[in-house]
Amino acid sequence: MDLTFTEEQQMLRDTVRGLCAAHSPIGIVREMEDDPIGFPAAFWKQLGDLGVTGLTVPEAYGGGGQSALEAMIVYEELGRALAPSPHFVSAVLAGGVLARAGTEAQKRAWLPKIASGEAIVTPAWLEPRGGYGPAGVRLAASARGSEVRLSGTKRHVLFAQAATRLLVLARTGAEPTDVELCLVDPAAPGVTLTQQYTVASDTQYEVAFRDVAVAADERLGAAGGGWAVWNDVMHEGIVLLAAQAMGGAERALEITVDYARTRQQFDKPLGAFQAIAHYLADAATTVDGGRTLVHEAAWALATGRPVATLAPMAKLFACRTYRDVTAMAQQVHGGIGFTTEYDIQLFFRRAKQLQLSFWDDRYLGELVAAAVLAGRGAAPA
Amino acid sequence: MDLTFTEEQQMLRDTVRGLCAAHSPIGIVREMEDDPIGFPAAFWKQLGDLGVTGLTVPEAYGGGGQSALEAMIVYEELGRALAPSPHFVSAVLAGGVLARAGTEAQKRAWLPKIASGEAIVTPAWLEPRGGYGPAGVRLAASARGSEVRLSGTKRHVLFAQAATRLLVLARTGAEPTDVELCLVDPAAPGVTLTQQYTVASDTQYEVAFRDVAVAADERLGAAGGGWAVWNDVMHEGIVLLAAQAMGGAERALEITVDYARTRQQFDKPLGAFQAIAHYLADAATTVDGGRTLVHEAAWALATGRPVATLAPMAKLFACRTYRDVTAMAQQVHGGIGFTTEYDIQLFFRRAKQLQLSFWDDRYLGELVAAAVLAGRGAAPA
Amino acid sequence: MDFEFSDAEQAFVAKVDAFLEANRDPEVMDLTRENMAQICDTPKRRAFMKKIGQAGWLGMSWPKEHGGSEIGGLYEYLLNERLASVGAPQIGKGVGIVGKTLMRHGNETLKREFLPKILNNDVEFAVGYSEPQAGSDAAAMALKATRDGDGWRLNGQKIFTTSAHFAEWYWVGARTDPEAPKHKGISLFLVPMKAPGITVTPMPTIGDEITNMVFLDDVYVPNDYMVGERGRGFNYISEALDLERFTMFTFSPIPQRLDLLLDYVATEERDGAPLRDDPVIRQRIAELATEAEVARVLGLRFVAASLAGGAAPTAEASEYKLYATEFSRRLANASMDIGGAGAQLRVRTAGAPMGGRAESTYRYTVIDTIGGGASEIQKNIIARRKLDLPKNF
Amino acid sequence: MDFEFSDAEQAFVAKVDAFLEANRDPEVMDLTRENMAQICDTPKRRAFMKKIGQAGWLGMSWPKEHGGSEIGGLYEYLLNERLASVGAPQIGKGVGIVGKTLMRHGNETLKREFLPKILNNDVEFAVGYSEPQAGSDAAAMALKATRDGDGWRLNGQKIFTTSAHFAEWYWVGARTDPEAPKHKGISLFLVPMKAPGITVTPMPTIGDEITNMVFLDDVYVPNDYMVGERGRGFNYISEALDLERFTMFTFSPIPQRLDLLLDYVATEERDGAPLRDDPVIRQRIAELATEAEVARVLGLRFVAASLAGGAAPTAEASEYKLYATEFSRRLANASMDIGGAGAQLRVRTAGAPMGGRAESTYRYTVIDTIGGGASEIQKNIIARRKLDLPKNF
Repeated sequence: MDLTFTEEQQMLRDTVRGLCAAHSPIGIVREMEDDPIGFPAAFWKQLGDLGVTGLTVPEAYGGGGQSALEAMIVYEELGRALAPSPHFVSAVLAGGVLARAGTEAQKRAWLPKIASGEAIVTPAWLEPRGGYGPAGVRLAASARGSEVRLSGTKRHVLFAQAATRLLVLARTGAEPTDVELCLVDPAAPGVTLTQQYTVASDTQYEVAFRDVAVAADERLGAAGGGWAVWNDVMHEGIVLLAAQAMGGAERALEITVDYARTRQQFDKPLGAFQAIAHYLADAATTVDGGRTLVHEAAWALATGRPVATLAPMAKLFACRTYRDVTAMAQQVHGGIGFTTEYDIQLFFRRAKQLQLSFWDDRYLGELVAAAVLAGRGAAPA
Repeated sequence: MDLTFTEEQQMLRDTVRGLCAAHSPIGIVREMEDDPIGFPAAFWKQLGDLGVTGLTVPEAYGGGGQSALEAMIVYEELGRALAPSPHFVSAVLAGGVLARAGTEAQKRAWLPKIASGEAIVTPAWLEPRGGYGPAGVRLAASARGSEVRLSGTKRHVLFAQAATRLLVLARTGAEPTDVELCLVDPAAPGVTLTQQYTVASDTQYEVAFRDVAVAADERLGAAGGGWAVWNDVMHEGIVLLAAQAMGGAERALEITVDYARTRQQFDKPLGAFQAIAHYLADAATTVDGGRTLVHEAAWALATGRPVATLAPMAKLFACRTYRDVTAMAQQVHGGIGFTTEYDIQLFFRRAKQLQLSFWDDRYLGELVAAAVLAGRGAAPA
Repeated sequence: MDFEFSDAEQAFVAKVDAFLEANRDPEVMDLTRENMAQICDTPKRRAFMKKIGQAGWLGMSWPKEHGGSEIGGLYEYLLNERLASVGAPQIGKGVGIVGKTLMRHGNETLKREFLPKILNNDVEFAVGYSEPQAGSDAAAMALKATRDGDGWRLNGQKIFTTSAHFAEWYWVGARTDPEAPKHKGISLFLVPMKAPGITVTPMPTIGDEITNMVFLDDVYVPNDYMVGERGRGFNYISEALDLERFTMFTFSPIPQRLDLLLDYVATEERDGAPLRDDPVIRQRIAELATEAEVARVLGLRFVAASLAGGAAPTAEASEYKLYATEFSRRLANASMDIGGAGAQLRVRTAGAPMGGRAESTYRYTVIDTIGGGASEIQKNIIARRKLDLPKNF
Repeated sequence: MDFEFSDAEQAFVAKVDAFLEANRDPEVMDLTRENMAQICDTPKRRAFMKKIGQAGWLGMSWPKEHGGSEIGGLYEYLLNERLASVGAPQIGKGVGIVGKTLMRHGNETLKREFLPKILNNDVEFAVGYSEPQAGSDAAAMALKATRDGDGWRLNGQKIFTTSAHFAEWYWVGARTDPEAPKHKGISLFLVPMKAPGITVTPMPTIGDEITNMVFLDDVYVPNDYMVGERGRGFNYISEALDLERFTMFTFSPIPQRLDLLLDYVATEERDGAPLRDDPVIRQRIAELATEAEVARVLGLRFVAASLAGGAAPTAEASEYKLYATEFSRRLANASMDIGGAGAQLRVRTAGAPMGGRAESTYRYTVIDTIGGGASEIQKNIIARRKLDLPKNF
């Protein structure tokens, strides 16, 4: 048993932390709020140049071929810094789908560009009145010869304005898993982008598709296999989001502990009030527990172990902890934390969003329950 | 608006408190634990003699004809004292069923005896692997001419050994509400009692019925109407159990506050530690809130207002509060509270049982949700 | 025992409701402004409040000699709950702490100048107690007032003065006696917001609305504009808090937000299945509805105790404030969870569940458990005043 | 990074499991005794522990010169977790605090007398630190030791001495220097439980098992039976706690109880519907399983920190103890809720869900968050040692 990181992994952490400090300091994070592009170009370029963007893309396609452990370190740091970038949607999700389901030609066409950051591909997944599961995908893909035509509406499409391609999840039939994946140019005829404003002030779009043509070579993977691919990629992705949440929670707690050490009330520091000290001690415990759980999930991914239980557990616990720690942090900060001038609110707002995004507690809970009940007693009726 | 009690109500409270102190002090409460009879005879006699047992039984049948507000006061006091008696099962539940569904002859036969405490009638309701709803009633009632024959098993039958009659809920058909109510002598052929031991060390029996004959005049109410009657009576009953829970919670909190004022740790009273003081302040708040909610529910019953929302809310909140307050109380008491010598554990054990008995949080939650969603938006599909 | 208001009180509520119906205006009544809906910061809102005054609803608890109608604080409470329920501005500081303190302790000049204006809603006040180094501990305020001839010079900084950017007068505490014990060196002043030396700097909040820092640089105040006696400011502040508890934390926004959520659950579906049929959501709804009712009756309990007279119902007020505001935050969080991915969308964003108010409420309610005495302060009060426990901090 | 134990460690675990399988006996391995399963209070249990000693598993972390095998505390941790998982008695006080303290600080007489007996499991110890007026604050112990010729006279009372009714020797702290500061006046003694003047009075608990009060009335102890130096008792107690953290709170009962619940949910039905299909239960199960995993990895984190050497991982130990024990109580409460009405039935009552262990666990786990340093103490430690916050009490 060894819960430490290697020297290389520690260096990677230092590099990313340095990049965030240099190119996405908190002032830039604030500037990017509600911005139509939503991430700092220089920061994105640096991530690409230093190989962080392509970290987990296979080496054969210009990536670093690193494991989920390295990616997890990156996400802890991005979470700490609140650094905005399309890395998750593009390199992790779209890159993960392409690496699994793309033809050799598609991989050659897209993976190197995704790895370098030159191309940004973002999933267009969720829909109005839909949930996170396959039934939520209702945008219709109708076959016209080798082409398909897409009609419907997607929401919560991150960085759509800056994207080179949208990775669209579309419905081809009535079976729950009749889901198809395809690439669509956001500038294609029939595609309309409308920015939507969120609690985290990140950059999301509603994307309307009106009879949008998709050529055969823009369709990914076997017909009807889309959901399985997406589900696999999401299981990796949520571990990284869990890492991002724990990075944010850790930093929010640091900020709050610092505040409690210095801020005086009734002639002593806030942290000398037992109620406050106990809030912080509880938070330290769940943050350390959550981080270790996330490390375990990433280690399981990196070593090829099954993650059907650990991955949803990690996001469920990490995002709940992030949300609870930041809610507590607001309380400890008092009135001044309610002003936008203090940084703690940046964490508070992002925490809730992360919990609701890319599978929420309820969806994750179902996954965990299914995993821990599997193989016990009688099969479900 | 007036949240105070009348002078008569205050006198009733004092009377019951005095009765409990005289005839069911904590030493007697302890003696009754796991006892096959389970309540002190002298206490029961006094309750009967002073008219408390028959308090809510109609005056025409020898009762006091008082409202749910008076009954609620009695239950707060019984809860404070942990005083064991078959009043709830006999006067509230069985008496309530008889008053609603009994023939005139049945009412005359039973209500005066129930009111005086001479007869004890206890419901035989829950079954193995069954829930709290009508579907949980599976014990078969098969018609043989004007008789019915009962076969099946009941659990959690309180005070069955001391009972004059069991009020059995039995199934007559396949429809969920094909439920029949009838009176059975626990000494009748085919009835077997086995005592079961519980977290609250109260007195419960498993009752097995093997082809037990029930004559026509022991059947209560219209065929198939049993569940509706039971459901109505339960809605009144749970308000009183909620009062019992709040009485217990209030007393457990008093004991704990006293302990926190006197017990020294690190050279100061426990209550001078902010963490402990805040536990107690939170508890005081939920106890006051819960009590007021219970008062409102009882007032609504007493004034003929609908209680479909308030009654389940009251039990849900009161029992949760009782359980949470006593769990906290154990923590504040520390090691000494873990010994049986201290009284706090008596409350802790009873609180959890009350929460699980006579509709648990889940069942109550469904009732509340149904009530608050009723009439909003579209009707359920 | 009676959990309903009297016929007269219910008739008053009906009258207020009819008035509100007749004066509907989305600019005046704006539920999306959440906690800040109560302030009179626009001409339309001031005009609305003037109408409230014309209806005789300002000064209902004031003595007749000062133009009031002496019908009791309960009516002010009922009025404010109705105003809050539609997101309209509420009666507050003027008829409340300013008016009541002036009537009890103010000199004749101040009474003559301000009381009629208050009843007519011709003046808006800002209140300045909080300072950067005096948050929960108001007695620690440090803003200096030094003698200058027949008046005073005020120097220092206030923080969280919500109404500073539109009010005409500043009701401000300052330390006149630096050598006196903390609680005894403070005096209260009335200062025009336009007085030379006052600078107002906005502090944007995560509740969308702003609050303000107020800097006082050698601001001159004539002695007549000191309220009551020198050095008794902290007593006046505490006394006014006791007098004004009725309006301290309106409950109506809670059932209003709960209704919003219940209606959402009752009508919305996910993947074709109605949310109302979801057992997990039903359990959460049941808890929320139950806790909302507990918050409501804790409020009634406090109102009833206030009506009973006698000592100020401090513990009742703290229990209500603690429970209702903590619940307010739980409700906001649950509304986000039940709203799902869409709940992250803001007010005036297409497709936002509950009109985006799940999101805005999640931010706004942060201040509920902080402002007006943080939850921890309420617990300290309950522990000492109700449970008779020793000082714990 | 590696979350698994090494091949050698896993091989050891397999060997222990085989041993346990070969020695199955419901009297020795009794999960219904919950927290008290660890004690050697019956002849069969003592015989079992003797076999453990014969297998070479007592003293694994001891130096070879004292008969140990020097293979590290991790093996003792692994052994205890396996023992706990089947409800078997665990290695504890003898090889732990008594043996280790004697090796470091005991005189030759004590070492010669006790160390071989410990390795052979020929002696059971009771530990006496707690007193009625010294609960969480062990340094406040008051039991008096006064000089009497070549020895000491002990007078006073101990409380919560779990093993007093079957142990042979009492490892007891007493105040030898009443004038010295609180932490510096305490010395440790070894006293036969049968010594004249010792009276053991059982204290029944709500965990079914008993603990004891021990009264010492003029009990004579020769000076040789003082452990180490006079006045350093509190240091030895603290040091031993640091050395013995590996065995302080075994985790295995938690997954064992979670399995019990999961199997119940997987197989039970209510009104004909499988519990496993109930969305509300599924959500609660998911939370419990997730929190159990968090507790587990907090344990691993603490084990890893202990293995790394250096300063004692105090904060890691406290975080694990806090989280795991609070979770243990939540799990017990949830098991009652999920068990429904039947869950109120006790062990050995027909029809009790989970064999009645939902009920027994609900009572037993009360002590988890109290014994071995209450949750509040753990939070104080985390606040000060990890977060560097000022003293908060």
